[in-house]
Amino acid sequence: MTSPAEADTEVVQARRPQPRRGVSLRDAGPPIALVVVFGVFAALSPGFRTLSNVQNVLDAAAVLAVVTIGISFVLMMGSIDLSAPGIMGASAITVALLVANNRNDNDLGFVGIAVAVLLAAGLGCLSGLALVLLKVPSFMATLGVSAVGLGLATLLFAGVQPNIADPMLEGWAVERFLGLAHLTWIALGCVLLGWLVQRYSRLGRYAFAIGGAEEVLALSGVRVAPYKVAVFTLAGAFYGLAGVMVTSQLSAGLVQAGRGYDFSAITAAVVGGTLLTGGRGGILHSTVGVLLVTVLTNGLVQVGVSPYWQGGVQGLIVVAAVAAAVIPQRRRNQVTK
Amino acid sequence: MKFTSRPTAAVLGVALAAAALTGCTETAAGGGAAGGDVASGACDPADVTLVGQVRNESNPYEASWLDGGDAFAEQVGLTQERLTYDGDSTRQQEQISQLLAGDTECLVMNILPNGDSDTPPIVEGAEAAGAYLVTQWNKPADLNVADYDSWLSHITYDGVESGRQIGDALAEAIGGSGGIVALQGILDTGAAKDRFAGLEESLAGNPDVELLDDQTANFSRAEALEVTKTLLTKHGDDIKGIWAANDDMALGALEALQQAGRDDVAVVGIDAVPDALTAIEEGTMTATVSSDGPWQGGIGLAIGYCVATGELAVEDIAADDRAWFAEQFLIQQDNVADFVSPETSEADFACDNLFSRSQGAIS
Amino acid sequence: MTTNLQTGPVPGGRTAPPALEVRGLVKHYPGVKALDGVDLVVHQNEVLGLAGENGAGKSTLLKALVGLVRPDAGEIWVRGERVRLRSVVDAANHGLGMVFQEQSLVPNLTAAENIVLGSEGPGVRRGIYHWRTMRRLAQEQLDKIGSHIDPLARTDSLSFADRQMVEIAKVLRIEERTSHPPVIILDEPTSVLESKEIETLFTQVRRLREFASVVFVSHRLDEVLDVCDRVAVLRGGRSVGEVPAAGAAPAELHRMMIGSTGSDDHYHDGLAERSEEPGRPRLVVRGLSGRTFRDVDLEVRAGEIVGIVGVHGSGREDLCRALFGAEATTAGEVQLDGERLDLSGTRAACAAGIGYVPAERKTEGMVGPMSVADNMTLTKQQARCSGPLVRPRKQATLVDTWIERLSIRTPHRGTAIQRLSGGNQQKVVLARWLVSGDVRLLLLDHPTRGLDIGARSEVYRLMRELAGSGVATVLLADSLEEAIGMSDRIVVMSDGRATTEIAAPSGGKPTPLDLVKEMV
Amino acid sequence: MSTPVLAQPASDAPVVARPTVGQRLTSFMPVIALVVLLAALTVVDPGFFTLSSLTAAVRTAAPLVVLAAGATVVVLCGGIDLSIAALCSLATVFFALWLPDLGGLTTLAIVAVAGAIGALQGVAHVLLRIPSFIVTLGGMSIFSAIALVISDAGPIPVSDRGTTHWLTLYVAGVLPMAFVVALVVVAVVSLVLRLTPVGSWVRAIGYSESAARLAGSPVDLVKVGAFTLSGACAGLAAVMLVSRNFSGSPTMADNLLLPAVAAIVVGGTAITGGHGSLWRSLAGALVVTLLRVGLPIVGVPSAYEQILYGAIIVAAVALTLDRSKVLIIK
Repeated sequence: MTSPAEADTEVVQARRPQPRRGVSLRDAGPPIALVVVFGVFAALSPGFRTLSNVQNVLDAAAVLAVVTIGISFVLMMGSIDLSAPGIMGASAITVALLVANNRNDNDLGFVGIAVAVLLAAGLGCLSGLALVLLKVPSFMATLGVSAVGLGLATLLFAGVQPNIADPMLEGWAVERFLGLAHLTWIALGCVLLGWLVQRYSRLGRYAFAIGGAEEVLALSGVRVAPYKVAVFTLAGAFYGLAGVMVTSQLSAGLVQAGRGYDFSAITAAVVGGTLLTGGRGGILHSTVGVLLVTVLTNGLVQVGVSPYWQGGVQGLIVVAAVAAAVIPQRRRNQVTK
Repeated sequence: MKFTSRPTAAVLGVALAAAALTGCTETAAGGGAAGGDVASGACDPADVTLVGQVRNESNPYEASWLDGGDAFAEQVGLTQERLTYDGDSTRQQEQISQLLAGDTECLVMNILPNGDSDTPPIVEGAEAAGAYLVTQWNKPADLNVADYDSWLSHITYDGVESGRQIGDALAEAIGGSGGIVALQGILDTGAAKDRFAGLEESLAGNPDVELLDDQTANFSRAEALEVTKTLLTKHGDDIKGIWAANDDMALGALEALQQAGRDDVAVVGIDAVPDALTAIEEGTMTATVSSDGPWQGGIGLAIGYCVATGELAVEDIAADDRAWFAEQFLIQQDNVADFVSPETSEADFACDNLFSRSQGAIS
Repeated sequence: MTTNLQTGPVPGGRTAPPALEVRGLVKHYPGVKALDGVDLVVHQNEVLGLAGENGAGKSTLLKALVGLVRPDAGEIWVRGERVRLRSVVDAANHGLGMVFQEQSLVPNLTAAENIVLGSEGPGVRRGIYHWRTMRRLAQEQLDKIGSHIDPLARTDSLSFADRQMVEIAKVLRIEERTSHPPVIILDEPTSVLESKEIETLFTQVRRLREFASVVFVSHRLDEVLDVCDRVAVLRGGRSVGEVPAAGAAPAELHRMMIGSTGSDDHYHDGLAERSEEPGRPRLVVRGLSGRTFRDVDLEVRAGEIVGIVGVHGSGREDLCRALFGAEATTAGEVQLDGERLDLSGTRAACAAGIGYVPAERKTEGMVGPMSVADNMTLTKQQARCSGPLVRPRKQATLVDTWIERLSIRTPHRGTAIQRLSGGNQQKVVLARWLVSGDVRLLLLDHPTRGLDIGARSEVYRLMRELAGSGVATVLLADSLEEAIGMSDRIVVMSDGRATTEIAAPSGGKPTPLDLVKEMV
Repeated sequence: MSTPVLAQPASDAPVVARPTVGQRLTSFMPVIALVVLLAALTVVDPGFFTLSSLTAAVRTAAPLVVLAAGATVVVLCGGIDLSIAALCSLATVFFALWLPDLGGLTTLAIVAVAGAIGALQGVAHVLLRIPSFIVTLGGMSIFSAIALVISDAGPIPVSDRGTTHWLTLYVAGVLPMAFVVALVVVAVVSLVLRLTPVGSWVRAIGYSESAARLAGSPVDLVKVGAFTLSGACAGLAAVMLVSRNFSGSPTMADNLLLPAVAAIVVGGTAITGGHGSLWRSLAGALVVTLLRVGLPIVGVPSAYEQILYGAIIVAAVALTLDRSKVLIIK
């Protein structure tokens, strides 16, 4: 729109909304909040602003980041996923029993990890199938699958804690590269992978489109169901990897490896700007959300907020963060669910 | 939509009519709510139903508790019904009230209440139904076992004592002075509070040990890992020791230390779970306090079984044995070998030997 | 790919099989025959107009042609070959594609993705996107129709008309799917376009004819006659005849559609019956400003219909919503019958006797799954209640009365409103404001959008009747002709301001050209 | 912008005034699911189908029914209330703290205060336009924190049992009073929804909020009302829990959240809003209760119990969901 000739047509077209491709205020909100929260804690607590604490925050964010990447794809479709605790538990126990451990003579190493992730993907696939075949809303389908996963995990657990002795898996949590634990690099790899999937794969784009206008895809001749199942399967695989990562951190397979990750991952994704109604947000948004939540948790401990209050303060800040992002865009006849 | 209209009227009508016609009663009619005086039973040993209830089977300590219950049941030729409520108080109450709605005449329950507040309704329910009840760990201080007939005994470990013991062991391990941090259990449990009180006693006796910080990690290994990581960054090298209210959290803290590359921090816990014993053997952990899961799982059933079959009368149980502290040991590297494989012996559960591990009444 | 086959529409004079032929198509829905043996022939390189009132079976026929509806009997032949269409993909593979009346684009994808959606071809290899190829593919389609939008712009950032262009570009992708010339169905493509955009579209339709066949559906008969070679008319699920477009008059078509003589000049129906002079000022707006409009002054008298015209972005829709309390205002004052109007919300507006008919009927005007009765009485509770309770009998009597008065065709008052035809839905929405008899000002935002001529006439008659009874009306018309025909006075809005006011009494109507001059 | 074309499956289809057999069957599905489950449990353990056992089950179900009933109205409005369980826990703490001072008035005070807290969330939701999921997610953690702080993280025993004694009585010897109260709550709310305009407002908001608003329905008011009711129900459920447990505790009801939501969905209420009823939630709550207590009592081992719970709940929803009312399942 630079040449004078084009400027003429511009007048006739009477204030058409300009196509936007850049970053909108909504997208910029969470990163700004992250910087502000970080700044506030840094000012309040000398312990917070140390390099080792920054490393610590990044390390602590690793597992949540992987779970949140998985859940982001589901949220992008406008579905919801509460299956993380069950799937993570099942994969944690499975991997602990397959790599070198104190319960049996298995020593499958990488294969064990792969099997655990595959099992998790299978469980995720189950959610997807329940959604598209039985037409059960994802809220319930995934809740059911979570229970199934926990049951499987308890079954495999059989009363004795499996402790891992696999040097590679144990090393993930302990060994460092450029100051960050290997797990953190794995999480970063997942962020990159997730972003590539979202941006460059048909699966990712269709997940995004399903959240935008599912019925249109059907009208365009796209069979939506396989993509939905695939998205849940992909999410399951990410939870599975997260379960493996928890096992690596704890050197033991725990049934409760994923406890609480369902709601914290949703919180992180939402704080990052992903809408629960689908079609907006994405992997990078969620990553910012994860960092925001982790910085909050870490910062509150650092400034010495009583453990009783920590949950409450976190809740308040989440509401405030969303409110701050929403209020400027508030419209009279806007629908809020 | 059609679903609403007629049922609305019908249900309302029936409810109101029933209320008006018959009034209200204290207990439900029918069923096995025999109520009252079952001071000592005369059940055929084969008719006794044994129930063990813990939070979940995915916790090694609690799983071993149920296994102990199974061992005892096998000893007397019965099977134990294993119940778990997943750490959910409401669900525990629901299961127990459902259980008590069945045949309660020869029912023996060995229960781990989720928290102090969960004990009274369980006790009242058992009393009303006449089921034999033994509780462990959690009980409000003002609830007196001797006031009830069906509530045979309450067993616990002295949390203050164990908290103090490991506190002292920790102080000793760091040479009597330096900073420590504490990982608290679920704040709403007597065990967590008692153990922390014990730590405070210990601190009073070791004035050079400074409590830098205390945070809750809800008895969870994963949470302890995260909290410890943060505390390590916050306090850095000031931390010489970590006091954890149970072994799971201690193990989580150990992982965090390992990841941070710190091997100069002493860690103590409570419960003597197998992993902690291994850690003590290896020298990475300093101390823990034993609580014998298999024994706990068996002893509760044994007391109930002995009373139900008439081998022991409730009035014959000494007042001190209605609510008592069980024997516990501080485990350190020198004596860890004795505890690595806890086994229950039949003798522990003989009707004349039930209270041999008592360390005295709960004051 | 397109050699110029310009043979012109000479039925009978060709030997090639027709591009599309429908024989005796029947579709039953429980209780009704939507299609009762429809026959239709679309020749190659022909633009066929399809006309018919709402409920004539047009949409069922179109859905059957793209595989969304499976007919119970009858045959569909494509280029001399009988086909069974099971899905949109099936239809597309046979070269049949449709631009849907309600836009079927994914708002949060780029225009390029929407254009190639479902038939990405080389744009996606092994599930991986090649954005550059994608962009090129989309650009090729956009070039075909001469649109200059950025293929990588997010679709929801485009204007409505641009989105329509994206939609057409998307349908043209069918060419890449099939080696044969495609048949492209345009369902009401012009209903939301401005006249300039309509011209562009028509140019494209004529260009399409060079290599494809087009089925063109519109309620605007003049348009149909303008762009089509031949017009087929449906009535009651049957084909009732066809006419060559050249030389045909709208009135003739209209007669075939409704089965009797009618006039395209329907705006003026009943105009003579209005004798009452407009009364005192009812709505007075002074310096009202909001998000998209500034400093608007407006006056509407009792019994007067005031049309507001303006291009997209003129702010007239938001002004209308602001008067109803559904859009925030930043300055200004509004009086209704001399009293200051509370603009804080829709409740206050309803209480003051203002009624609003939104443009998006299906999402904003009605609650689809709820009954006609509930939709009609959603607003005015006192009309169906005594005290806090709903009186089912009172509601039933009231609703039945209005169903009869407005001759709303519904099997029962308890029928879900989404099962009614568009015109009847709109009448229920209008009735909502009338049931209590206290409406003073009606704000009508495109009240005839998507309605057929018969239904439109009824809505017009209703508007006049209401004006006659003293109701003040603000009308955002579907077309300039409608605005001119219906309004007593026309306000032109441009760039958020009310710029001009033109009197339009019966007998002294301005021409569309007069208005266009003021609008841009 | 682009409106769903498929969302009007039968725009030119005709209409059947009477529901078909299939539709009737669908609306009774929750009850059928309940009966089937009960039969299955009885087959596994004949001892389960006794009067006292069923009495215990409905008594157990009472707080869950009340929680689910309140939240159902929020769900019908198209929102969700994740704070009910935490609010209920907080209310048990309030109850235990206030009982010594307020005596017999405590129950009313608790219901009122819980209702007010619910209303506060509703106001935050409608005024700030924050999605209900977020508001109540935040509420959940805030209420938990407050409960922990004011109770000093411990249970507070209730010594005066007279106040809640009436809830432990049995009507006609078999029907627990708590369950009767739950039934009355469901019945009264259902009647209000049915007999007053509120019912059509709620459904209109659930199906299409913007249409409801543009029709001049009091959207904000109804939504705040729904959250108020949801809060008040959480308060009432708290009183029931206290009557059962003789204490208030900051975590007492926390684990009832997912069962309550499950009860609503198993009952066949669309989680997207509009379609559903409180009676359905009642049936759903009974199904969930039977699963929670029935499976372990009839002797299903804990690991299989969870697997069965997951599988059955998905199957139940698959049965009860009326797909003709919900076009796109997310």
